[in-house]
Formats: sequence, C-alpha cells, structure tokens
Amino acid sequence: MLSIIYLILVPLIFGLLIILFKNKWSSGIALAGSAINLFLFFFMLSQYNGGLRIENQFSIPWIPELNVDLHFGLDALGIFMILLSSLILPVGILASIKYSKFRRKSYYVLMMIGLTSLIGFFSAQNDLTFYVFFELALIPFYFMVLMYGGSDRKRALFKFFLYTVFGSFLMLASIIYFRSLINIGATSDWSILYGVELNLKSQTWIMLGLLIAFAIKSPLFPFHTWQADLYSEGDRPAIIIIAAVLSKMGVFGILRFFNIFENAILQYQTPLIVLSIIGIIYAALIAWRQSSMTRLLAYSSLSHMGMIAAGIFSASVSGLQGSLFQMLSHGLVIAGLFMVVDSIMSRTNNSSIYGSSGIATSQPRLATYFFILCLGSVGLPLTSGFIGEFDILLGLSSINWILALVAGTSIILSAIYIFRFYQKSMFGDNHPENKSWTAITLNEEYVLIILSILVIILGFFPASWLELADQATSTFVQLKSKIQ
Amino acid sequence: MNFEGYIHLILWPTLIGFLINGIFGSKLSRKMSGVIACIGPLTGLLATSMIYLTQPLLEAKTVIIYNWFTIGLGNPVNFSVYFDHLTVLMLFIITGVGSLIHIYSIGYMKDDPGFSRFFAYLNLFLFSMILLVTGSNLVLLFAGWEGVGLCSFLLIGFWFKNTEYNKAARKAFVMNRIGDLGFILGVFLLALKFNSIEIVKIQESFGEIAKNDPTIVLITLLLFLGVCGKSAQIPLFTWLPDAMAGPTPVSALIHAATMVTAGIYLVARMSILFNLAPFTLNIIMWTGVITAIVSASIALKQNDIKKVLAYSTVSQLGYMASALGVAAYTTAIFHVMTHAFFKALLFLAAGSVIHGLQGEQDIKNMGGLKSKMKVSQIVFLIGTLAIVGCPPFAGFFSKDEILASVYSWSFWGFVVLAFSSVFTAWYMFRLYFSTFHGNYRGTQHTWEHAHESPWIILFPLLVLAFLSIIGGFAGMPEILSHHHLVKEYLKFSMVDHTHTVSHLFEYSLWGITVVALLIIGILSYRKYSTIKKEDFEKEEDIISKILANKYYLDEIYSIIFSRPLKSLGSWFKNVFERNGIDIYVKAPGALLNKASLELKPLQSGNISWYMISILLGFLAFAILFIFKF
Amino acid sequence: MENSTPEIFSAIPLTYYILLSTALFVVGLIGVMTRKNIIIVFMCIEMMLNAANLMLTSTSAYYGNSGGQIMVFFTMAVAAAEVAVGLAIIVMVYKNLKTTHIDIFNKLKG
Amino acid sequence: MLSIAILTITATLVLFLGFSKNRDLILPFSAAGVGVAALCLLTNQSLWNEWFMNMMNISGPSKAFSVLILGLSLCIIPFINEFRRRGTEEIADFSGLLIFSLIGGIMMVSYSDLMILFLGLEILSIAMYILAGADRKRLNSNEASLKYFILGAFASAILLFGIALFYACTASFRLDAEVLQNSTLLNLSFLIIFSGLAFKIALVPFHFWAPDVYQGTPTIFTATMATIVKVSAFGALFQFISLCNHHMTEWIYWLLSLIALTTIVFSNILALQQKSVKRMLAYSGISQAGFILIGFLNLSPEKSWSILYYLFAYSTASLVCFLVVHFVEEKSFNDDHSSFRGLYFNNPFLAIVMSIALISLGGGPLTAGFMAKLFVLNNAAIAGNIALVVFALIFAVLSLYYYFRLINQMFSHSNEIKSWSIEYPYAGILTVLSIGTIIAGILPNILVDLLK
Amino acid sequence: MDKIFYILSVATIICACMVIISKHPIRSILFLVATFFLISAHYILLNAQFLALVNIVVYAGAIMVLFLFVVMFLNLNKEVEAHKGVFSWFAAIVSGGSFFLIVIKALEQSKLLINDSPNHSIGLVENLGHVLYKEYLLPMEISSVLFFIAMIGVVLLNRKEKIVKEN
Repeated sequence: MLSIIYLILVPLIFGLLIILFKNKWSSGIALAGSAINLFLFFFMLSQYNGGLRIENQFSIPWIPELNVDLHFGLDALGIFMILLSSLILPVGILASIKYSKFRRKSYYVLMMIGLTSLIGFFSAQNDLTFYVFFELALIPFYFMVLMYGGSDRKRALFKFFLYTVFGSFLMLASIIYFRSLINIGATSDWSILYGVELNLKSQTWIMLGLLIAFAIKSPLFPFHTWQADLYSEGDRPAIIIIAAVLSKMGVFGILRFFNIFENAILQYQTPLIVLSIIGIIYAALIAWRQSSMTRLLAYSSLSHMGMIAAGIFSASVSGLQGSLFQMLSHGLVIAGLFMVVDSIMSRTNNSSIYGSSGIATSQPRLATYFFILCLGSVGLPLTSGFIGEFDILLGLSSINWILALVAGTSIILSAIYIFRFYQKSMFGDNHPENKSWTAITLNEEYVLIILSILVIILGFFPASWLELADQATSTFVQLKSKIQ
Repeated sequence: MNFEGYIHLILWPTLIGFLINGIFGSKLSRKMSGVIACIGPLTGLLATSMIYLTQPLLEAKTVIIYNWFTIGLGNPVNFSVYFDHLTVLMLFIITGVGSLIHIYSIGYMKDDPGFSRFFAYLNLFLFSMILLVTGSNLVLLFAGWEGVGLCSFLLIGFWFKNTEYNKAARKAFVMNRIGDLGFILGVFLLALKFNSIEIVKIQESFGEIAKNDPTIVLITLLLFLGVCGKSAQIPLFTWLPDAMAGPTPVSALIHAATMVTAGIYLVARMSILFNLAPFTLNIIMWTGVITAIVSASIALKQNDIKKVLAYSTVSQLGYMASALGVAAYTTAIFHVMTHAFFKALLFLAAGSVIHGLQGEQDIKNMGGLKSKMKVSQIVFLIGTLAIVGCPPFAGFFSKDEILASVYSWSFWGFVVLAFSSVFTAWYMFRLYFSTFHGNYRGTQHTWEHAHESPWIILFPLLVLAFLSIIGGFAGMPEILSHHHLVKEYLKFSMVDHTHTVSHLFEYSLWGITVVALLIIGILSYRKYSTIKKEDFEKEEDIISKILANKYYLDEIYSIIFSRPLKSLGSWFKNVFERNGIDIYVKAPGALLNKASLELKPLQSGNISWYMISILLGFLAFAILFIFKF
Repeated sequence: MENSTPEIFSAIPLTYYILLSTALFVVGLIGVMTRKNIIIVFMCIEMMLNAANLMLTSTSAYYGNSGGQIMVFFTMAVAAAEVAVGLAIIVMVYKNLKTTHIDIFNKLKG
Repeated sequence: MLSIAILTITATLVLFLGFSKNRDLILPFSAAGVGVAALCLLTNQSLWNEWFMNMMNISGPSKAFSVLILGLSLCIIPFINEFRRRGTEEIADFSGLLIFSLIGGIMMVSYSDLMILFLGLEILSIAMYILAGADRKRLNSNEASLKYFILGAFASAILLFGIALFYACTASFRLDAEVLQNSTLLNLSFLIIFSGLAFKIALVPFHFWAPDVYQGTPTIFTATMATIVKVSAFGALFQFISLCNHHMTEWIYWLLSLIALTTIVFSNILALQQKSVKRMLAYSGISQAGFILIGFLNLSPEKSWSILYYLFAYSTASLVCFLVVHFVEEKSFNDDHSSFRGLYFNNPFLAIVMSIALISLGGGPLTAGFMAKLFVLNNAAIAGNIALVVFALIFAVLSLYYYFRLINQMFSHSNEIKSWSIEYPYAGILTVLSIGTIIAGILPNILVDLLK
Repeated sequence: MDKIFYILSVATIICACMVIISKHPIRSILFLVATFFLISAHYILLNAQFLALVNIVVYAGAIMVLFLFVVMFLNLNKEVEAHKGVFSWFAAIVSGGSFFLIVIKALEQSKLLINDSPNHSIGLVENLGHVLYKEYLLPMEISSVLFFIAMIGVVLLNRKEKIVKEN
C-alpha cells in the first residue's frame, strides 16, 4: 500500500524541479506535479476500504518528549478535503497561467508548498501535526498574495495574517492546555485523544480557544473581517485556493476536534447555532448589497460557511454529514465562481458587477458554466450544493424547526444575491468594452467544464461520498448517544 | 415493452433533448433542434398512453432507479419513481400539452437567435415537471419542484438583454424559493416524524395519528406555503403576472398549464395528510377563494393581453385551491386538466395574435382582428367560453363542480367564488371583444402586416380547442351521468370528502350561469366591440386605479420586506462591518500602536533614568516577592 | 598579632558592618542616579564596588573564612580592568563629542 | 579546562599574528582554535580539572551551553573580516577579544562558585564594552559603548553586592553549599543576583540598555551580544536556579512568571513602531528572552534541553537576522526598515534566509522556533500556569506583526533593482544556519537527543 | 574600640556623601580617595591588613590617580556641574532609601551565622597566599585574561586612526 507521505513529498520534489528548470517551464512542472498527486490520490482512493480505519499511514517519531509522532494517514474525514485540495490546486495553477508573463518560479514553488501543507494538514493524525500544518499552510499563500496581489494587498494581507495567527496561537494554547491535562502513552493519535475524558470546564476552555481559532480561519461570523478585503485584494489564483480549500480548514478543524470538546458543544449548542445562523443571514444580506464581485463572493462564502458550522453544531448525524459534504461542494463551487470572476477581471480589470454586463452575448459558454456554478451555490436540487444544505437543514430541524426556518432563509437570500450577481454581470446589454474581449482560454474552459460537471455529478450521485461522510462522523454520534 | 421501459421512455428523452440542444445547440440547424426537442414530449406522451392502455395500475408501483443519497444513518433517499393514476393523469397533461406547445414553438420562435437554447430550456422544464409528478419521495419531488422554478427563471428571462425581464425572472425565482423553504421544512418535519420521506411509506403510517395533530398541522401549513409559492396563491402570487415577460409559449406551458398546477398536484398527492388537518384545509380554502376574487378583480383593469390571461390564471388557481380546501381533490385535479386545455389554448391564441402583430401586446392597440385572423379568433372564442364556464365547454363542468363542492362546505366561500366567476366572465369577454371586434386601434403599418399565423402554430391551437370543447365530458356531474371518469380513475390515488348538493341547487346554478353569461356577454359586446383607444384611459376612478395597479401589492411588499432588508444589508455593509466587526481587529491594533508610541519615551536614552528604573524594578520585585505585599 | 583576637569582633556585631556597607552602597546608588558627569558616575560605581568589598571583608573576618577576602582581591582586579577600559571609553567618547555630560548620550532611544 | 586553555592560547597567538603583515591567516586560525576547543568539549577531553577545586564543572547542560557558545562564535568569526572592507585593520584584536570573551562565556555557564560567575561575567562584559565601541568614528558606536559600559558596571556592582550578601548569609560562594537557614536576607541576595543576571539577559525592567546598545554597536558585534552574551547569561541563570533551587521557595516561580509576562508584553509593544531593524531585533530578542524564561518555570536538570533548544533556535535565527542586516547595512549605509525594500529582488538568497529566520523567531511551523516555543510553553502548562501560556501567545502575535512587516518590505518591489552579491563562505554560513533551523524544526528529536 | 568604629563609620559616610554632593570633580575625587582610606582603616580594624594595603595601593593609588589624570587630561576640572533636577535627587534618595530599608528589614528578619571560634588571622598575607594559590587558583589564573582584555581594549580604543589600504 502506498504511503501517504508520497502525496506530501511529490509536490515538494516538483517544487525543487521548478527551481532547477527555466522560468517558462515552471507552470508546466507545477501542473504535472499536481496531476501526479491527483493521480496518486485516486489510486489510494480506489484501494480505500472505508470504515473507521486509517489507511496509507506514515509515521515517524517526532517529539518523543510529548509522545507525538509525525503521523499522517488517510481517513474518511480527511479524504474529502484531500480530494478537494488535489482538485483545486491544479485549478489555481491553470488560472495563473494566463498571468505567466509576470509569474516567476517562486510562485509555483509556493503553490507546490501550499499543496504539501494542505495535504499534510488534512491527513494529520494527531493534534500537533495538525497544528503545524495548520500554520504552515498560511505561509505559502501569504507570500503568494504578498508578491502578486493587488494594490492594497498589504493591509488586507496583514489583517488576515495577524488575525489568523492570533487564532492559531490560541489554538496552540488550547492544545498545550489539553496536553497538560492528560497522560498519554506511547503515541497520541486522534483515536487515543478522542478517548480522553475531560471535565466540562476544561472542555469548555479548550473549545473556546479552538473555536475562535477555527472561526477566524474559516472565517465564521463575527470573526470574518479579514475575508472580504483579502479576497478583493489578493492574487486571484491564490484566492481561488484560499476560498476553496483554506477556508475549509477551520470547519474541518471543528470536525477533527469534535470528539474532544463534544460535551461542551452540546452544552452551548443553542448559542453556537444561533451565532452561526446570524452569520448566515448577515453575510447574505451584505452580499445582496455588494457591487464588487470579489466581495460578493467573499460574503456568500461566509454565509455558506455559517451554514456548514450550523450543521456541525447541530451535532446530529445528518447535520455533520451534510456539513462535510457541503465543504467539498462549496469548495468546488466557490473555486469555479472565483475562476469566472478571475476570467472577467483579468480582461476588464474591473471588479464591479456593473462593469461587465452582457457577457452572455459575447461569451455564451462562460455564461453557461457560470450559471451551473451559481446553481450549485444556491443549492438547487441535483447539484452538489443541494445535498449538503438539505442534510444540514434537516439536522437543524431535528433540534428545532424554527432554527431550520431561520437558517433556511439563506436559500432565499442566496438566490437573491447570486442571481443578482449573475444577471448584472452576464445579462443586459453588451457592454461596449466587452467587444475587445479575448475569448476565454482553453485552460479556463477546461477548469470550468470540470468544475461544472463535478458540481452536477456530485448532485446526482452523492451517495458514495455521503457514505464516507457517514463513516467519518459516525464516531461522534456514538459518543453522543453515550452521553445522553 | 415492460413497465420499466416505459418509465425510462418517459423520463429520459426530455433530458437527452436538453443535453443535445444545450451542448450542441449552436451547431445544429433550427429544424434539427426543433425536431430533437419535440421527440422528448412526444415519446413521453406515447409511453404514457402505452402505460394507460397496457398497465391497469391496480396498485401503485414504485421503481427504484438508483440510490441517490442517504439522510442520517442508513435512511436512503432513492432516485425512484412512483406510478399511480394521478401520476398518469398528470403525465398526460404535461406531455400532451407539452408536445403541442413544442410544436407551436417551432413556428413561434423561428426567427429568434436563441432558438436552440429555448428548446433546451423547454425540454429541461418538461424533464423537471415529469420528475415532479413521478418522484416517489418528497425530495425527488422537491428536485422537480425547484427544477421547474429554475426553468421558469430561465425562460422568463429568456430575452436577457432586457433588464426588466431579468427582474421579473428573479422575482419569480425568489418568490418560488420562499415557498420552497416552507416546502422543504415540511419535508424535514415529515422525515423526522415518520422517519421516511417516501410518499407511500408516509401514507402507510397515518393510521395512529389524530386529527389536527399539531405537528401535522404545522407540516401541512409549511407545505401549503410551498403551494402558495408555486401555484401563485396569496400572498405569493405577484410573480406570476410579471412572469409574462417570457415568450408566449412559455407562458402557456409553464405559467398556465403545468408548473403552476404543481402545487395543486402536491396537495392532491398528500391528500391523506391534509385530510388529517382540517385547520389547514380551511386556510387553503379561504386562501384560494380570496386569491380567486382578488386576481379576478385585478384582471378587470389590465390592458396587456397576456397580463389579463395571467391574472385569470391566478384566479383559476384560486378556484383549484379552494377545491383542495374543501377536500375535493379530484375536482381540483379535474380543473387542472380542463384549465390546462383552455388556458393553454388562450395563451397560444394570444401568442398567435401577438405573433401576427409583430409583438404588440396591448389591447388598446388591437381590435377588429377577426377579419385578419379567423382561426385565432375562433379558437380564442372557444377558449373564452370554456374559461367563463359556458356549458358544455370544458370549464363549465369543472368549475361547476368546484362551486358545488365549496357550497357544501362554506356558503360565503361559494358567494365569493361566484362573484369572481362573474368577474371572470366580464374580463374575458372584454378581452375577446376588444381584441377581435370593432376597429383596429393600432398603427397602420402593423395593420397592414398583420396576418394569420402559419399552420404549425395553428395546428396545436386546433387540437387544444377540440380538447377544450370535449374535455369537460370526462367529469360529468351526477345528474347527467353516473360515470365521472376522472373521479373513477383517481379513486385509487386519493380520498375525497363526499360533497353532496341537492339537484335543485345544481340546476339553478346552471340556469343562473347561463343567464348571467348571456347578460354579461351582451353588455360586454356593447361596450367593448366599439370601444375607442381613448376610452381605455377614461376609466380613472379610484377603484379602477387600485385595480389597475394590482392593489399596490408590489409596492406594499417592497415597503414591508424588500426595502427594509435592503437597507439593513446596506447598513451592515457600510456601517456595522466597519464600525462593529472590524473594531475587534482594528481597536486592539490601534491601541497597541498607540501604546507603543506612548511607551517609547520610557526608553528615553537617558542613562540615569535607566539606572533608576532598574533599581525601581528591583525594589518592586523585592517588595512583591520577598516581603510579599 | 597572629593570635590576638581584635576587640572589634566582640564590640561590634557583624550587622553593623553590613549596614555600613549597605549605606555606602546606597550613597553610591544615589550618586550614580543623580550625577551628570560620567566620570563622577563612574566613581560612584567604584564606591558601590567598595561597599561590597567592605561587606565581603567584614563577613570574611567575622566568620574566619578567607573566601571573602580573596573575592575582594579579585574585585579589585576587576575594578582595575574596568576602570582602565571605562576611562579609555570615556576618553574616546570625549574625543568625538567634547563632553562628558551624561544627558548628551541619548541619541539612541525610542 | 583544556578548552579554556586552548582558547587562551589561540587568542594570544591571534593577537601576536596581528603584528604580521599577512592578515588573511588570522581568522582561519581563530576559527580553527575555537573549533578545536569545541571538539575538545564534545569529546570530553578535559585536563587539569582536579586542580581547580571544582570551582567550575563543564559537564551536562553546561557543556551543551558551552558548545553552543563556541559554535555560534564559529559562525561569527569569519564575518569579522568584513571590517577590512571598511578600512579597519584591527581584526586580530577583534577576534582575539571575541575569543577571550568566549572564556568568560564558558565560565558563566559552568560555574559552581559565584566568584567564577563574577569573573566570567566581567571578562565577557569588558570584552563586549570594547567591541561595542569598535567603530570608533561613529558616534552611535561610541554612545553604545559608553552606555553599555556604565550600565554594565552598575549591574556588576549590584551583582557583586548580591554576592556579598549571599556570602554574608552563608560564608561561602558555592551555591550548592549547605545553608543553615533559609532567611529573608538570603532570598534578598538571590533576588539581587538574579537582577544582575537579568540585566545581562535584558529582561524587563532590566532591559533598557539592550535596544540602544544593539543599535549603536557594529552589527557583527551586535550579533555577538544577541547570541553569545544572551546564551551565556541564560546559562548562568540556569546554573543559578538549578543549583539553588532547593533554597528558593515558591516566590521564584511567580517572579519568573511575572517577569516573563512583562518582558513579552512590554518588548513586543515597543517593537511595533521601530524603524531601525536592529533596534527591532533587539526588542524581539528581549521578548524571546521572556519566552525562554518561561522554560525556567518547571526547571529540573533533565528539563534543561528545552531551554537549550530554545536558545539554539533563537540564536541561530537571530544570528542570521543580524548578519543579513549587516549586509544590508553595508550596501545602503543604514539599517532602516526602508533599506530592506525589495531585498528579494536584489538578492533572493538573503531575503529567503532572513524570512526563514524571522519565521522561526515568530514561532512559525516546521522551524526550530515553533518547537522551542512548544517545549517551553509545555513546561509552563505542566507547571500549571496556563494563563501565562495564553497571554504569552497572544502577545507573540505582535511579534509576528513586526517580523512580517519586515518580510513585506523585503518582498515588495522597489524602484531600483541592484544585484547584490554575497561571497560564498558567508552564504555558506547563512545556509548552514537556516538549514539547521529548519531541520531542527522538522526533526527536533535529533537535537533534543543531542542536548540531553 | 567601638568608638573608633563609630567615628570611622561616620567619617566614611560623610566622605562618601561629599563625593556625590560636591560640585567640583576634583573635590569628588579627593573625597573618594578619603573614603577609600577610611575603608582601609576599617580593614585594619578587621585584621585584614593585606587588603587594607592593597586597597590603598590599588584604589587610592592607582585607580584614583587614573581618574584624576583623566579629569585633568580632559580639562574637566573647571567644569562645575549644575545640580538641577530636584526631582531626580528626590527619586534617587527615595529609591536608595527604600533599598536601604529593605536590607534593614531583611537583616531584622534573619539571623546571621555565628561562628564561635573564628580564625581571625585569615587576613594576613601568608594565609591569603596559601588559599589563593591552592583553592582559588582558577580565578587567579583567569584574572590574567581580564587584564589582557583591558590592555587590548585600552590600546584599541584610543589608538590613532591609521588607514592602511590593502592592494
């Protein structure tokens, strides 16, 4: 069986190759690296047996003093996000090729490091490995935005960076606290950490620290203030990845640590859900009033992340399962939407949704892909977005139907803002500037086709993925039933 | 061919047609597109007929196609279809009317640049609609439900360069989604209550539930919210008239014949559930009654030919809803069927007129068209007679049944409905006479170019006209025949309350109807066959104004809902984001920066001061830790 | 003299010497903190070192432990080295700045 | 003891080599001497130990501290050659003084008798006073030298007074001596000695000299101060606390917590607005010292590795920083923030090693800095002071602000693109240090095993 | 005997105070020399004759002369320092005073070691020599390094700048 370390090392090796070869080869090598990675991942996936097992493990002793190994492995929870990262990274690379004149080796090296850190993060099998890669993932994207972002990037980047680091340091504090409370034997993998019984008070403190960290990272309301600025100022190919994958790291973290602070979550379930729901509506209302495409997507993303969080906090089978599925789906959709925005903005240099009306006339294919992605975003049935939202809302209504009702208003609001966005930018009279548009390149088109098809395929055939999600979350629910 | 084969023949051809037209549309010739698109509904119609003829459907059949997804732990939601008599009937309506409208569209849209796109959308719509009526569980039903909403969105905004049309499309979709939210919540509660969302399983587990069980009432109310959205009931009906922005065949197919009746279908499908909640039924009835009268009154003062028909659709939907409200589900479905015939006919005829006048829709600019468009005039007249309930046209039977059922439940409901049917007669005759009789009021140029439509347009009209004439005989009342075909066919699918009215009442109702129609027809003829263009503007009293402006409902909604939300969003965006949320980050940053500047003088560079502070630090530590103050 | 016990050990308790040297130390401290001429400041530091020396010597004598006095010996060595280097620095600085006023040396701050 | 002898001989010979014309030999020879001394330490070659009445004992943690000091000086010595570029020819004196100061450093980290501590401290300090003023013509250097000297002498006097008080209580200079009673005076003397050492480490509120002196001193010697002096002083503190831990009651725990916290808070806040990079690094060094102090909370000889690990992480990273600052200063004649603008485009190598170092200082993942913070904070958590952990980490965010502000500068385009070159030996040293930082971060157990 | 102690002590303190009070640098130096002499007197009192001698030779003789020399060399003897900053005096006296109080308090709270039969002849040259070269050989050796450093330092810092250009 292949060890997961190959997935982690292959991008690094390709990063090295990029350094060794000429500038003009770099994007090609990066693409090849990520393709090989994707291939390797699918190979592992095809051999994955499911269940609660962790497969393709790789472990070396790391910090013997704390009984921590550098331990990676493929498990049901991680598979979703590893799939997402290996899918989205090539998207980012393909999106960046059209800027290749201004790109240098460093950009693609950073991309490769980014891939390594993301896969490392999602396959980490204990809390410290998790934490290290949580932070590591920040660095390549920081540099990508720093070196290639928009005019006001530094301020936005700093806000993002410091805020995130603040969160992750709180997380480190929580982890240290957690570890000081327990005695663990030879290794400390998730399975052992999950088995630790803590009293409610310490669980609450740990939850507080971790949740703030994750809420900042995702971001979730009310810790989202960095998001819109970064999304509008950042380097867009990098933002594609940030919006699609990095933003899931937070909620993924909540799922990872769910067993550890489960009692505390159940204790504060209602306020947590209410906060998430406020976030959903708040973000949706702001998205409605946005005229900047990037900001609109930022707030729409915030709204969706709120939905995912609400699903997790519902601590119900379908809520958790839906959240996990929605993470995958939202990643694909938002990546596609940002790809579209990138295509538009790279030609018009205008982020206003009014700045590019009538694209549907000049670029009907772009409009079509965009529309499919919009459908995924509003959660139309038979697209991937529906399954997740359905399960989440079902989970919420199992707690209280009023909560589900209020959270469900997002399906109305999302329709409002997404279609407003779509119609304003795509429909209407053809903007005079659009005449000088170059057609979308093959690279962009491939990406959009693949993402659109994935959105639909996942909408039609989500069953096997949901089964995986089921396996991933079933341990939580077992615990829950034990408590009640 | 076996049953499964027919099912696949019903389901997939439309989807395939959509894919072919959607992906390769720009490369196909118009003829090819049209033919490919028509294959779908025609195959569906054929397969449905085959099922009807060969499969007695003594009991309902569920066919699982594949496992779609699971909710919770091992609770599968299958992509599976459910066939019973109701399904077959609905399929007939959908594929039948759908086929005709596809054919009609080939002629109607032949010059449009988005020809293949249009057919792709139509096919997608039919696919969704088929999914809606065949889905064996509520989630699949919901998928179709949303799918038709989406197609409606796409088709209303078909001419997307026009911003107004886009707005109308969005409005339709959003209003539908409000209903959808109710629907899906209802589904959730059902799923939680019965641990299944398969319609059959839910129906099986009703035995032990008492009437007016609060959960059931809640569920039915939520489902009814969905119905309001889709079937344009008060308060969510304002989207439908605006939806007339789409091409006319769309209005006929989606916004008259099929999609808007989905809500009626839903309630009929879940009739057992609704029977358990008389409270909800009452609400449905009154909603339907009020919708009927309100929209009929608005229709009185509309001048756009399609708008009038749109409001009449809303009004008819109100009838259907009130029939549902009195638990006369079969009657409602019967009216769905007849309404599909005559309303499609009316719309298509109106489309023919519009086509002939190069897009003119305002009746102020029409008149005297009977000389130019003989066929259109005749079929329009048939449609008018059918909708006003003139015996023996289709509408007469179904409408009469509804009135009778409502009468047996609530007298005042009956009165209101009767009034609204007077209104119906008035505005329909007004429309007919002012369009086809009298003198032409438009420009000379259009008059010269006005022409009868080609046969490809007229053929569907004739078929529909034929159906509008004979459709009613499928449900003759008791006093004429003991074989109410629809009722007999549907008795396996749903449970009606029995409504008995005296024969005397029935006869007198007929009599009054005929008399009233005659009076209204004559009055209307006298007024509108000779009306001048200026006369339309003369009617300027307050009531007319209110009616012409649809009771200002759009404005009221805007003030109550959309504007506050918009300004709330703006406030969030401009004020709260900056001064509320951002403050968490900015304030500590600013504070620390300030502290940094303020503390800098401490590091003054002065050696004496450094020594003093070292000593002070030491003293502080000594006092704190050695002497433990 | 070798065997005679000086009277002082019985007459004066060790505490007095400790107090005396502390007092000297404090005077040095005060001088260090208040004087503005670097040379004087430096002298005050020397006085502080001497205060410590006094304490070391006295305790060493009282306890009959020679370590303290050896320490004083080294302290003097250190003081000598320090003074040499210190005065060299002061002279170097004076060459460049022509002053020994302590408040001049606050260019590096913040 | 052998290594001290070797160092002395090397230094003396180096001074004599200074008279010869061939100055290229000086630095290789110094480096070789230091290297041999380090080797001797590593291979436990120790002659004449028994002659000296056990006054100092280079073994265990002390040995690790000493090797660290020697290793760091090995990285610094080659850079002294840079002075010749400016026309200063006394490199023999500089490297001789540097090697002498190492002796002081080794004494400080391995004393068991306070006399040795005092002498070692003075040897190290006096050498540093001189080196701080090495750039005689620059007023900043003069001022730094003078400030360092006056304040250092003041601190020495206080330390000596503390030693005297200790002696007055115990009649001994040995920290491990048997004491009859644990009196207030004894505790006071501990506190005074601690203050003296805290001055050298630059802990708040004894830190005031550090930023000023760091800024004024020639950068290479700033690097020495920031690394060798700090390591030595921490070594001394380590010896001090581990030797007399049994005398100290709970107060030392709270004292360390309080000082650590004030140090981290104060220095990080002050560092926020610095324009001079050296000054900023000085404050950062102070805050790092606060973190190291946290490692003392749960001190036992077996736990020394976490402090050593932190010192390793800190000193390698800050050495790289100062050396890079040195190069930038050479080219643009000041160490202002703005002179770092576009460094990545002028010399990517410098920018990358500097970024790695800064990330490590900030506790970035997979660098030594992260592991170091983790170990130290873990100690604090085990000692039960979780609040300290939280606050320390929160204020560590500030440090990332100023580190990354610098990184931002380095990676922003500047108007003028000059290509700066760096010679291979220097590049080699920087590379070794950076790789060391990263390897220690990825596989900390190698280093930890070594330190143990 | 105790009277001698008191007189000497008072004189020492007064001289020390005069060092920091007198405005003229030369006077300060002279008072410091006086202080050192008085301290030496204390040493004699304590039977530490060797140290007393060394103190006079090293401190009063060498160090203070060096100071005097520098003051004269730099022409500082005319400089009269204005004692402005009342605040700094106040702060210094308060903090110095509290330091003193702290030590007193600590002394009060603790007992010093009491040696019943101390050896009072340790201050003699012979005894010290024995100890110095036996027990304290290491510091003795190492202090040579100290002087070496000081020597280099002085030379380095005040050497005349000569710039030698290399080829």
